Amino acid sequence: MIEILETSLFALLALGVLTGGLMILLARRPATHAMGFFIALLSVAGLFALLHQSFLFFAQVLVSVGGVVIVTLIMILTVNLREADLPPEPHQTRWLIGAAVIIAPLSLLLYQTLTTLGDAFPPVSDTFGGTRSLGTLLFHDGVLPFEILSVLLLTAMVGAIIIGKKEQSYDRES
Amino acid sequence: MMSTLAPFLPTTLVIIGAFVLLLISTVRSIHLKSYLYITVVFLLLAFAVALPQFGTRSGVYVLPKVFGHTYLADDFATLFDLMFLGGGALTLLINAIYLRKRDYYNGEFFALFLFAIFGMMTLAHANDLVPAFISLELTSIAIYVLTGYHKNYRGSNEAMLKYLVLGSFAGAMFILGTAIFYGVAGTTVISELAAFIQIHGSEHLLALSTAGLFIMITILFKIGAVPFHSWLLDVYLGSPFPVTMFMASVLKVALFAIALRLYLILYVDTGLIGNQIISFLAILTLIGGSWLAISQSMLKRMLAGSSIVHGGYMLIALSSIGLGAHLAAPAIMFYLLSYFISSVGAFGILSYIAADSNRPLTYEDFKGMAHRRPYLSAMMAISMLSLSGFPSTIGFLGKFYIFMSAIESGQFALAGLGIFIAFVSVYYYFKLIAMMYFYPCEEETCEQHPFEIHVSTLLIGLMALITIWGGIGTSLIPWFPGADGIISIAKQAIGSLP
Amino acid sequence: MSVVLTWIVFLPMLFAGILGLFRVRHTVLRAGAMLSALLVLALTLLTVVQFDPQAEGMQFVRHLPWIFQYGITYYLGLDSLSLVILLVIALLMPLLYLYMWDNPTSGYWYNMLLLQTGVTGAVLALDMVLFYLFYETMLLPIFIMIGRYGHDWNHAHAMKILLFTVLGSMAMLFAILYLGYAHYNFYGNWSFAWHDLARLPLDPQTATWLAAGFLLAFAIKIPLLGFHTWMAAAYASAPTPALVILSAIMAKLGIYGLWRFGYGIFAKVLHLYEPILLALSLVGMLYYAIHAITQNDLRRMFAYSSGSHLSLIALGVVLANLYAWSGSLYLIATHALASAGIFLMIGLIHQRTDTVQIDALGGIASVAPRFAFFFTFFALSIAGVPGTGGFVAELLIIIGAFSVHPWLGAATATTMLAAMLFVFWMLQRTLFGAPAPSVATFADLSRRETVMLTPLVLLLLITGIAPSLFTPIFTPQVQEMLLQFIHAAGGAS
Amino acid sequence: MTVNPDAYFAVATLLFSLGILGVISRRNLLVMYLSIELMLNAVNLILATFSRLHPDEGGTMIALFMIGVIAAEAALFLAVIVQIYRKKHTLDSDAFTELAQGKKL
Amino acid sequence: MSSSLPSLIVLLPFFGAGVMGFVYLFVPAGRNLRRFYVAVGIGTPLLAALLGLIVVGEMLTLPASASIASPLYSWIAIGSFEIDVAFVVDRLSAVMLLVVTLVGSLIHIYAVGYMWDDQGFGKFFAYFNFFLGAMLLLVLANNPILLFIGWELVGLASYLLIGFYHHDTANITAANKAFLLNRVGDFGFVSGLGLLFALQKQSGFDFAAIFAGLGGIDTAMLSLIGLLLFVGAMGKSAQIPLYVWLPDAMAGPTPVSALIHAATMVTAGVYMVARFAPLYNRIPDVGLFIAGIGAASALLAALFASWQNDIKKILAYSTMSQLGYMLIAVGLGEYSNGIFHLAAHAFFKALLFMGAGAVIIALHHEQDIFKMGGLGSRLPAVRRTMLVATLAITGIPIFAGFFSKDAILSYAFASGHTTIWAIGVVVAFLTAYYMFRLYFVVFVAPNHRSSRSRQSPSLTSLPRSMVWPLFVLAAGSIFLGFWNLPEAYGGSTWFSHELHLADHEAHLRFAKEYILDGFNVLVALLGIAIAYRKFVRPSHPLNAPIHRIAWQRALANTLYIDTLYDRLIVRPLRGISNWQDRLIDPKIIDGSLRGLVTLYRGVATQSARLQNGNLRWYALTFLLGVSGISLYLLIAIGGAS
Repeated sequence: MIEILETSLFALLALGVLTGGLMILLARRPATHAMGFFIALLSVAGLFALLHQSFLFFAQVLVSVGGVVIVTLIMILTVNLREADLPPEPHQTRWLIGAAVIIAPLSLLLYQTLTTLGDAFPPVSDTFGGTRSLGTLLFHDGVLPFEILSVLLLTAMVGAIIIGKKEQSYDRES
Repeated sequence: MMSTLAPFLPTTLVIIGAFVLLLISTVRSIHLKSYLYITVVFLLLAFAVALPQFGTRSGVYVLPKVFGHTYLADDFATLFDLMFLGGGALTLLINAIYLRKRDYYNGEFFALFLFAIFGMMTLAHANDLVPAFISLELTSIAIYVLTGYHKNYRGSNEAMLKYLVLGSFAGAMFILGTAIFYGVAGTTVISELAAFIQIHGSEHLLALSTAGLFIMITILFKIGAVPFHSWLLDVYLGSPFPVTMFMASVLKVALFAIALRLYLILYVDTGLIGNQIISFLAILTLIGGSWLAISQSMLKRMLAGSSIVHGGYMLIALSSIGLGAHLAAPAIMFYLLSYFISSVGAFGILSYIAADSNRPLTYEDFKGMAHRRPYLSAMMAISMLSLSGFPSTIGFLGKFYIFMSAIESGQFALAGLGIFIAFVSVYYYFKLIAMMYFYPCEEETCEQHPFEIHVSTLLIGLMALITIWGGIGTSLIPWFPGADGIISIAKQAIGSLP
Repeated sequence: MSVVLTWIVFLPMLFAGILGLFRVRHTVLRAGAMLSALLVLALTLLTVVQFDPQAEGMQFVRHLPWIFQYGITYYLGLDSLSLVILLVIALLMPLLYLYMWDNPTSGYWYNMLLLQTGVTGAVLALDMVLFYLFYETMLLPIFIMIGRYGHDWNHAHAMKILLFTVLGSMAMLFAILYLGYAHYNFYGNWSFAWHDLARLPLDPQTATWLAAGFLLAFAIKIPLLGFHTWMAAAYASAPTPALVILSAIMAKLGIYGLWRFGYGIFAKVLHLYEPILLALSLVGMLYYAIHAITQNDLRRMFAYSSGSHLSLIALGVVLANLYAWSGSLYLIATHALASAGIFLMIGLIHQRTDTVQIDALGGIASVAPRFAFFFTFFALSIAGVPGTGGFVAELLIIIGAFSVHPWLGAATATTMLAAMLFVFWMLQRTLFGAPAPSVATFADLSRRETVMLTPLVLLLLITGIAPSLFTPIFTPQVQEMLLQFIHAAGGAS
Repeated sequence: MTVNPDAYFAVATLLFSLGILGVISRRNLLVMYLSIELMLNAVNLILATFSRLHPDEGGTMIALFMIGVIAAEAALFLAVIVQIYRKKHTLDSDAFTELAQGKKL
Repeated sequence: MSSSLPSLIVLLPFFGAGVMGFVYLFVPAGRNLRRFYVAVGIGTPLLAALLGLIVVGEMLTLPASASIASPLYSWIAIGSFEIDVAFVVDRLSAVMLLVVTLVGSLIHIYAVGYMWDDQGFGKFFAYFNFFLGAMLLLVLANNPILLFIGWELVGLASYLLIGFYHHDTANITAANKAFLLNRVGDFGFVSGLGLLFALQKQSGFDFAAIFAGLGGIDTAMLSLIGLLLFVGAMGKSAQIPLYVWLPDAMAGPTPVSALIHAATMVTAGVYMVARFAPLYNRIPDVGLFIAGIGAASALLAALFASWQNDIKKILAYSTMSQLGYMLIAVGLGEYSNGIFHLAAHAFFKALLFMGAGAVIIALHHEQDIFKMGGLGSRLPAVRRTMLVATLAITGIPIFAGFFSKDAILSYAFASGHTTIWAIGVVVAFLTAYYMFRLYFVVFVAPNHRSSRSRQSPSLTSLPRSMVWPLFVLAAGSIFLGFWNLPEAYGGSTWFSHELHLADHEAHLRFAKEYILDGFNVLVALLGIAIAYRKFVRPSHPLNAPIHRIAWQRALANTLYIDTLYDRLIVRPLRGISNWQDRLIDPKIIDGSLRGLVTLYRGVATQSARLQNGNLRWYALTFLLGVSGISLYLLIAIGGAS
């Protein structure tokens, strides 16, 4: 029963992921993109949950869905994209098919590589993926990346501010 | 306590400097010069702290209780630290005039600069793919912003956009590779991975190779190896001079730091990455880069194209590692240094001259330069000679080591191609020399610019001197350190790796 | 004593550095340059005096480590082969400075000083990497001089000579690197010293390929037929002092390289290339001479003439017997003197009339008899008239060729005719006939110019009248080299 | 457990490929950005799957860091897009070719 | 025995040349230096002649096979190529030494008068002395290399002297031609020497050593050597096919022509063959070839001479013709007869040229004989001496030419080479005809110049220095023959005896010889008669003949040989040169290189065009790389596992 539920949930989420992806890939209007993005990220979060990654699920929901998607949405609204400003894409299908052919080896390789690495999920304890265990790990193995990541975020923030700031007063064209 | 923390000191100094700059950048009244010198002081301080550490360690995990095995202090990393710090300071000082003429560079610029260097340093020290990735991202993000720093300049925007899109795109490959490594071995610590591969390597050859190559793809992208080079010309052109120079010289060093570490520890003995694929890429890079460089009229683009070629040379040596070339890795380090010195000279002069004009410089702009600015022309000529690998410059020795490595590893065709490409490069480098020296000055532009005694110009001159000194060596002046010593140092650094 | 070569090589560069540092005035500059040239000449004569022709191997050797990792050394040395060329360089430089005496362009002088260091270094270097360094570096001042101070498409021609020569030397570089590696493979230690590489037991196929690299470099430098299209271009564009260096010295370095390194290192496989080299140099000798006939530019004409003679020298080297080798070595020196003379005088014509086109000239002999005398003298010595050194050399090469095979000898003897094809017609149209408008105010040789040319004339005469004064300096070592070559070549078959 | 890890990998691979396709085949800068985000999320999915597979929380931790990186990149991307749109009023990536064409900038 | 005198003899003229050349070039003009030039320019040859006489006098006291050696220094010594600068006077070179110095001195003296007004007086004497020195070097050399040096220097000197009037390009062209053709000969000569050296087994390369070692070389090779050496002689002695320079060489001042034709240059070939007598004696076939060439040249030249109008050209062709005789002689192995004819010819040919020069000077550089005429009464001295010379060359008895020429012809007959003999007789007839044609037209026939040049030419009076050497030479032309009076005429062929050369022996009975000689004289008289009929008693007024018939025109234009050379050699060479200049170098060599470069740059430009700034393209190329690598992995590793 649970298995069926899990399977169907997985199918649903997988469908969500792909739908979101395809919406981004194929749609033309920014609103659809945002929607697709939202669906995709949320579905990924759901998949995290299915994988017993509870902390990751929350993080995804909070940061990605709650943060990134929202900010993206705000951005779309802020710049108030006009339909006319959207690029014309006359040969989209052709490009799509061409690109699909080109990336086929990569996808194939990726899939082939990944599928050799495990047959079935082993059972895990309930605490797997929880905040406590992850926190312990983070303070044991992840201090350095964490520190660097903090600097990274700071940098990105500073950078985003610098880039996003309105025109400065010094307007020397060069 | 002090001794255990010492390896952190340079890194810490840099990050402190970055914060200091961020803080004071809010103060409007501080002059740009102060930012510049504060940055340089921090860099030099860090340099001074790092310098005595060289030659003291090999494979020491710093504060293992806190950081686990992720942060490694060894001579290898220290040497690269020194190159980043010195290179960063040089880049800034040489561009001092350029920066001075443009008031939109402020504290944040220098803070980002320091962030980038911080990222590079942690990259060099990282013994774990995850911090390595994050450091790389940190450096990249800082440089994305630096690239687009001059927002009112459309080219700058465009450059940043391209770099950002393609850079993140390429960055995904790194983390994908890391993920696969993790999937195979359950760890991302490089030394543990190496140990794992020693034992189980053959079972998961495809996965491991895929992971290794995906990581390499990101590195190759940043180096600008063909076919991952396409961003390079536009980004170099669109970036402000100090940033271009930084990317061409220091960033490349950083990437080879991680590439070498991965290669020497992870790939070489385990045969994860076929040398032939790197060789093949080296061939593509050499040919493609020379094609790009030869067909440019703008100097910055030419230098960008040529920097692709120089990346190709280093790939030659990279592909020779493990094939019996006893100096392949030191050759790369020597080449990095030689390329750094010569390209810093070249970019520095470009930026010095471009400081006044607002146009992208072309070959034509250098017509008759030797009359207007004899000293600068001489320095430029020396840089060009060195870049083309003309003997009696440090560039020749760099190429010499590279070719020797290729020959030692039995890749004769590759060495031959490298030599041929060096021949082709003579054309586009000497074209500039010809422009400078062959034309009499036209009347209206004939006035001689006096040689401005400034830290920028003096450093460019110093670079020129080092270029010559490095090429000629020391046999005429006994007891004076020779360029040969650099190889010994590099060898020692390589030796400090497990 | 072993330092003397170092001084000879680097004294001009040192002077260039010091003079350049103080940005001296023209008068000081030229005095300094002349001083350096005279000092080098004095040192060179000192080495000649100290030189022991009977001794085997190199003399005045200076051998210091340079690049430890690959066993590259700073290795200078001298044997009679290099001594001859060194002597020529040292002799010519003061004369060239005399030629340039009133030229106020300081860049000219610095380039010449550096050029001297370059060519001298290439002659004396015995470590292959060091040799390559000098071989390539000497190109730079030439490049600048042609491009900056030359004329007639000089920019393109500077690029042409640069690219041709660099192409060749790059091929050589590859071979050099491989040789060093092979040395390491065989003996376990690195060395790029010439004599170490010479005793490598390379397998024939590899050696053949490597020899091709060397030969390409030298074929371009000499230039042999087919590799020569840069020659006339560069000669036509080069300013006179650079031109003299090009023809009198740099081209000889191609020969020198072929001789010392081609024959020294690849003795075993060179017989494979012998037919090609023989054909190229033989046909080239005539080809260039015929090409010279219709040239209207004096520089181009004598460029081809130079080519013809260099082919002859190369031929002598390829013939590989005592007479031919002695003749080639002798011709290296005498042709250097003669071509220096002729090119200097062409430069004088250019200074006086602003043209070196033959059809714009004519009748110089009527206005300037001294000039005509010297010009005729040099032209004739290029044609190899007896009494000048060129005759002796050509005779020796011809005899050497006959010692190999009668037909070869007869073919070589056509060199007697080669120069005739154009020299006399040229003389007729430049010196003789009614004076052309351009030479109406042609000034005869001034005292400085006479002083500049007289040593060349005297030397050519002495070398022609009493070659026995000079041959003992080099014959024993040439014989020794020949024995070594035959021994090495014989070891293969 | 009925859902095979391969299924997760398949989803991740597909998502990754969709991301790449988005970058290449579309001219809309916004789509490009979103596609890159999708790629990174695909990698995250892979990491989470591996983590579950081993089972070992190292992968989870990496994915966590990745979320940070994704956020940082997103910030930068958005800033750039805003900036660019403000300047040029277009999101057409093909409109940014001035550097390559060597125009006077 | 050895003596330093021969060296001194050789060096003296060179010294004179050097001194005069230096003074000419470096002492400022304007000062009157002529006396100095005269002193040095005449002094050195006279001194040389004097020393020569002393040496020869000394020589005659020695046995015939002895020689006086005069080594100076070692010229070169490499391997077995040991050449000394050493001179030797033996009987053969003694004759040459005397001829060269004596006749040469006379010509020098003559030249003082001839050149007195010339701007380049000093230069002329410098060249002249140089010429003499070169010839002495050639003659006295003790080894073929030194001989060759002299041989070449003679060519050089002739170049300088023929082109002496260098304002006129035609003169220079003539000088070029002379040197070029000589050089072609020299090419053969040096090839012969090279081959000889390569083949010989003993060391040492002086004549004595060479002749001693000839036995070691097989005959075929010896023949080749002999032929090659003779090619040199063809050039120097103006024989078919290398003769065309000779008539043009008249462009120089007349004393130069005299020197070239009489005493020095052209005789070198004959001398060389005689010098190499031991070699040629081994290869009679080549000797016959030489004789054949000589005969052919003699005939051809005589034919040409009969149709020429230029006084100097007539004499030039006559020289060529006489040289043919000499070569017949040396070719057939009668060396001493050849040398004797050489000596005699030196006297009368020098006389002829100097006489012609006097006429030319007197007529203000007029050379067409048909514009002269009737000069006999105005220039009696010249006329008389010229008559002597003409008779001598025609071979009228008691004159030197009779004995010398008839000796050659009789020998040819006696040795069975009747064809050559017959040609010789025809040539003798033609010689008589054209020489007297010249004599009659210039001196005897009335002044038949057309009305436009009617004005009585004011003849320049000849300086004494130009006249009295004529008499000396005339005396020589008359009496020289008695030195070698054949036995048939009661003599003892003293000259041939003393010469002591390796002659072949062939004797005729006296009666036969009388008949032959008589026949010869008859033939000569016939020639004179025809000339007399045609030019002294002409049926119509004498004018420059206009040749209407093709063969006449052809002969007057010397069979278009010059044109032939031009078409066959000069133009093709220029054509090739042009072709190299326009096609091979720029198109084929540079063109293919440029093609490669263009290709490379083209590819480069195309590939740089991929750098189109388009972000998607960039991503695509990136992805192509990734895909490629993936494919590689799939195939290389994935397929394997």
